[in-house]
Amino acid sequence: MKLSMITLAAAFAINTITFTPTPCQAGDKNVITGKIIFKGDLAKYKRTKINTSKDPNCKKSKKTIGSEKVIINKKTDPLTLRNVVVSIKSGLGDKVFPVSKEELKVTQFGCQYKPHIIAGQSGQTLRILNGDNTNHNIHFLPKVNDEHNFTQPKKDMVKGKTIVLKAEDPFKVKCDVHPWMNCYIAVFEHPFFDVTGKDGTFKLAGMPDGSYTIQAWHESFGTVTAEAEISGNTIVTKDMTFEP
Amino acid sequence: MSAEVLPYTVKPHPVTGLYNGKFGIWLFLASEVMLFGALFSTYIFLRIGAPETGPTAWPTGEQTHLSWKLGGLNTLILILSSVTMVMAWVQFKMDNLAKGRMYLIATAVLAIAFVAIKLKFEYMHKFHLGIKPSTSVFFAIYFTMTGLHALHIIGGVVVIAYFIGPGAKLWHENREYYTNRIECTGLYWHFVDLVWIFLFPILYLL
Amino acid sequence: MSGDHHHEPSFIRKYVFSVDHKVIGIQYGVTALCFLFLGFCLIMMMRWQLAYPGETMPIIGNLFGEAAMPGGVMLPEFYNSLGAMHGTIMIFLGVVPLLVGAFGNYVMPLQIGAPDMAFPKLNMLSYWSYFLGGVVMLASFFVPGGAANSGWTSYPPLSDIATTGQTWWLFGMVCLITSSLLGSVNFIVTIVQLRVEGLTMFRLPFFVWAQLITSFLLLLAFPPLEAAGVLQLMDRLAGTSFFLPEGLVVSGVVQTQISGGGSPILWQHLFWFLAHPEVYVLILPAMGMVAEIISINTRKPLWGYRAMIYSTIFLGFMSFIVWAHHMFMTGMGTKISAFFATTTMIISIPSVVILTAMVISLYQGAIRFTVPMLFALAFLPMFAIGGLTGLPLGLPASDIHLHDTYYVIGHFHYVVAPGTIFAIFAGIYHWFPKITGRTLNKTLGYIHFAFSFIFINIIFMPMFWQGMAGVSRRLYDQTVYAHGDAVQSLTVISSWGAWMLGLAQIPFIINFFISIKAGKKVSDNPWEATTLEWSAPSPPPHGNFATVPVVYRGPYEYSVPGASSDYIPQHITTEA
Amino acid sequence: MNRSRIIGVATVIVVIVCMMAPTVVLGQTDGPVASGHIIDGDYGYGMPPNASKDGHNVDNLIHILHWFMLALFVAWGIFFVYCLMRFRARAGHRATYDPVKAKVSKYAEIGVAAFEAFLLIGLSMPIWAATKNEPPAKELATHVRVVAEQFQWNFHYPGTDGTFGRTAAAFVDTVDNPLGLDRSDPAAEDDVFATELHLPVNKPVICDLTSKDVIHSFFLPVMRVKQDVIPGMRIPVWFTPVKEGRYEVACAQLCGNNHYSMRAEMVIEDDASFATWLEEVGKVEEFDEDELD
Repeated sequence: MKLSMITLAAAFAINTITFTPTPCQAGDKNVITGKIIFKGDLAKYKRTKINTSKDPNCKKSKKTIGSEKVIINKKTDPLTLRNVVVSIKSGLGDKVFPVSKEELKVTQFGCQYKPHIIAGQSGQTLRILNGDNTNHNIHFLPKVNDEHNFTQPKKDMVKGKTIVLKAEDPFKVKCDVHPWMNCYIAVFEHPFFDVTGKDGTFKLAGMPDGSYTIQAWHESFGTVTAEAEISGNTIVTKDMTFEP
Repeated sequence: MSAEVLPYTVKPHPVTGLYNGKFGIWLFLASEVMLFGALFSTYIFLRIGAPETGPTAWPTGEQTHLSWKLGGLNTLILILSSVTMVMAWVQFKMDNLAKGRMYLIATAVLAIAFVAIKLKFEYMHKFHLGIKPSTSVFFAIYFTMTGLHALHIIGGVVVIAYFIGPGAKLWHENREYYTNRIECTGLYWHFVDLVWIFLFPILYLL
Repeated sequence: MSGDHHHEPSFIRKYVFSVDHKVIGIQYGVTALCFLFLGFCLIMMMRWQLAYPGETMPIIGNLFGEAAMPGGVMLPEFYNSLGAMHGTIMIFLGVVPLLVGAFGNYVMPLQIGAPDMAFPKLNMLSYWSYFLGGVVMLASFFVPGGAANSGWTSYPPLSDIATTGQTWWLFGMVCLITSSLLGSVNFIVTIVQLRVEGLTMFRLPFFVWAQLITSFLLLLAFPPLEAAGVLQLMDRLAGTSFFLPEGLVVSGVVQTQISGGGSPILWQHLFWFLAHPEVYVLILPAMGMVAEIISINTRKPLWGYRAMIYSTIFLGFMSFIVWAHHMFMTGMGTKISAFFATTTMIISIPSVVILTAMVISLYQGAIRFTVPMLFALAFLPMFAIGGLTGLPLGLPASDIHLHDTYYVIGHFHYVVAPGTIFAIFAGIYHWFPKITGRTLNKTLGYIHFAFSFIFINIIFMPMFWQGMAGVSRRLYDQTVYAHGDAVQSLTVISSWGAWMLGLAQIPFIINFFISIKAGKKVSDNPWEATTLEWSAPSPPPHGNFATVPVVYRGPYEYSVPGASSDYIPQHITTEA
Repeated sequence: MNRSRIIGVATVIVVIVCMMAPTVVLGQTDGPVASGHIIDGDYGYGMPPNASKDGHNVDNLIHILHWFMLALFVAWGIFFVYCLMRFRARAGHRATYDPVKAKVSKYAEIGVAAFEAFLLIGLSMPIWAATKNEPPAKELATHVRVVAEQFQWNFHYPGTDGTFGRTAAAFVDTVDNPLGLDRSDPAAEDDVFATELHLPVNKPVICDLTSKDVIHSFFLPVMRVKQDVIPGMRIPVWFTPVKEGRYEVACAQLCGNNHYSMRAEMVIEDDASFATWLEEVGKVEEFDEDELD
């Protein structure tokens, strides 16, 4: 139903707007890449150990876990920031992109969500698994998506639970049994997004020619945007900086 | 099941002195007293529990955005409608359908006027000011109680309209039965009126 | 067919939208029995999770979908829904409609010699309102998030922030409350106005008295719950904060959209103001039925008939001022708790009086152990256990340890399950011949009774030990606690009791359906009873009595010295 | 009428069997508790062990009550069963029309009422008054704020200054600051949070109960303490632990999906261990693994 509405909207766009007569196919060789640089006091953002003594079953999966609010890649130069969602914010117009068939996965392990940041495309499925031998409660705190609030009382309970996501700015998902446990889900209408990892870099690939606003979002530091213009299968480098 | 089979549908019971309908409506009103009683208790409970200052303090005077003039006007309208209701019953008792009906119409018109003032000048005014039931506990209880009361008024209007229109057929079949029904409607109407007489001071004046 | 009221009504008017109290009574009875069975099924499912936490439920486990029981393992949220709905269905859709709607509607007008209820159309409306309420409750299982899961008590703020099922629950409750209110007006007017000549208030069968007091309780106690329901609906739909204080942080999110200023305690006051009288709504008509059956089967007048009536009136009155004994743990001060503890102790006295009267009625009787009599007799010790175990809960100091534990569950189930539901079975066996003209099979009845009696005790007796051990109610898995794990074996026993009790109902169900068509035909008065319903034909025709009876004596004239037979019906002029 | 007799006797046997059933139960299950910790004390079919100074009062009341209930029920039951056997319908036996004149029932009822009055006034009220009216002196007691939330017990200790820092909803952070402590308040500097309730033995404890979201109930089975925790209210409870050990804190009021998981542990220890624990628990350790998920 929803999908056909989108197609309908797309058909409407074809008639009124002059470009892109057919839906874009990924595979174009345009790439926007860059680093997410952190400029600030490193000492202020030390990771701390989380006290999981409330539920000894957490420790059985993983001995110690650290806070994930700010993770700075100390080994990179310049310092970069992990867990930043980079995406195209505007410039794609009304174009429609095929939804990835790939299933997103998040596992609860050691009373932490792995991965901490989940980025996906509208219509993509997310599978939630419980890898701990304890009761977890998954509570979505979204504005657009459904407010799921359910439990997984056992380890490996069947094959987990799947949820179809809708496009929305990053929202928090929380475990109500282990209040420190949280992760974020970012869902986009298009496939041009990435999450920074150990090296603090991102790579958005395959977008059509055009000029775009790209946005970097971090759970503690908010957003930073940059403009990028790309055409003719080139690679554009755009570093972005968070200065808390 | 018609009136002939069941005893005391029209004539009063020799011991209780009530016909079934009247007894029934008194019992119904007793339950209504408990319903509004619970809401009045809620009002008292929340007001006593409210702090002296701060965002959840109980609003008084100007802060309530309620006009005692409009409330007073509505009080007068309802009292008047109670009078016309009694007059209607008296006319039916005196076997005068036309006049009785006229008074019934007057009652309905007054009731509609009450609801119109309530909606147009009071509720709308609040909404324009951005006041909703969720604004504070005071407005929550204001909207809930007056809203529930307004629903009772509307219910009464529907019943009265029925007796002005299709219900009047009964008059030609059994006058006493019809008049009794008007009496029951009247009892209900006075009760609704009485509820407002309590609502008005606690919301508008105190 | 000539005349206005002699034409044959259509099928729909006769059996679906009927205004005949007997048809409505049967409609109530059948619907409520279905709900009773459904409520029991819910608990049988919950008992699996309790006995074998986290294990795959055999056979039916995979029928409920991923949101409720993935892989046949019950989720806590589904468990909570089942719990809340079990309570709601049993009380509001099962037991009360059976006691008042079915037996009250069918038997009471017959017992007072009336042709019908005072307001037949209202009667129909009250059934259909009940039916609608039931449909809404059932439908709520299928909304996102499932049925209401905040307990049948629906304490806010939990119920304010709960899933959509709660809103459906509230709408369902509004329908049920409306139904009860209309019904109670009808009952009171009928009892007061439509008694036949000679049937003074103190010649009424005790059952009618019980119905009268019950109706007053429903009439006056339900509106505050309706008010509370409206307030909770406002909280849920219009964003008000009647039950929400300011500064709430739910799941780490500061609740800035609510104004605050409300009180969670307010709901509890309004709710228990209904729900305590509701307890007496559940027990008084049951006592009424048991008293009838005991008197008939002991062939002896009820002992202390008037004392029982005064006690019932006193109970009804007192039940309005004991509600806060459900709230001792809410931070109540010494003075208020002393008041409610005192009223609670006082209210136990009339119950003791009624129970004593019924037992003494056995003394010097000639007891016939018929099936209804066995159920009625079993009611007595079961109700006694239920009543006695109320004591430690009514005293604030002992309530500290026992509040909200399985002890409470055991206590009120003893009152309602082996108490009231046994009375209902007694009533079904007793009045079945009046309703159908045929009797239920005795042998199957004895089997049904014996197994029900054994297994129902196996379910509820262990709960007192569990409660003593400190196991809280409404726990999805009690083994997470050391004190719960220690008594897990009791839970297993309890669960097996429940499933066996389910099996024990099979003879009854078979009996019920076979006897409707093929039961032994019996006379109009098979139990040789005195009250008026037995003077009407079985089943009574439209309008009930061929000639309007006149009453000459009290309801329980059994074994009158010098009389030729051992009973003198109320409507017989002089003894032959 | 032989049949009635059989049924009568059968009923009696069934009653006895049912009363016995739960006491002849299977052996205790002996699995480890979900937490993996050893919980002290013997738990079984009776009441849990008592580790508080005044808990025995509640126990005594419950015991007295049950003996009283049992006596009443047995006496009543004997009469009941006697009636069933003696007055069963049989040939040549006819019921008596006139009511029994005996006053026994009246005296029994008065007796019951009097005993209930004694239970209420003599036993229950003093215990209740003691648990509600006379808090221990603040300077002699350990003071803890207990903040309940879905689905965790948070324990807030005031630290060495004995004063709790200011808290507000706006400061709440589920990871670092579950109670919304205002870090700028000087009194907050030495405040400590924990999810385990540690208390020194033989010293009165005052717990101030508050809730962040819904109604919970603070239940310490071994202390005979139970109190609803209601949002928007601050309700104090007090008790004196006298037995060292590790015990449980339970939530006794349905508070949502994971109500059953809302369990915490309570450790009663000597002053020195308590002081050490208080030092340790407040420390924040750096996490320096650089794993990638």
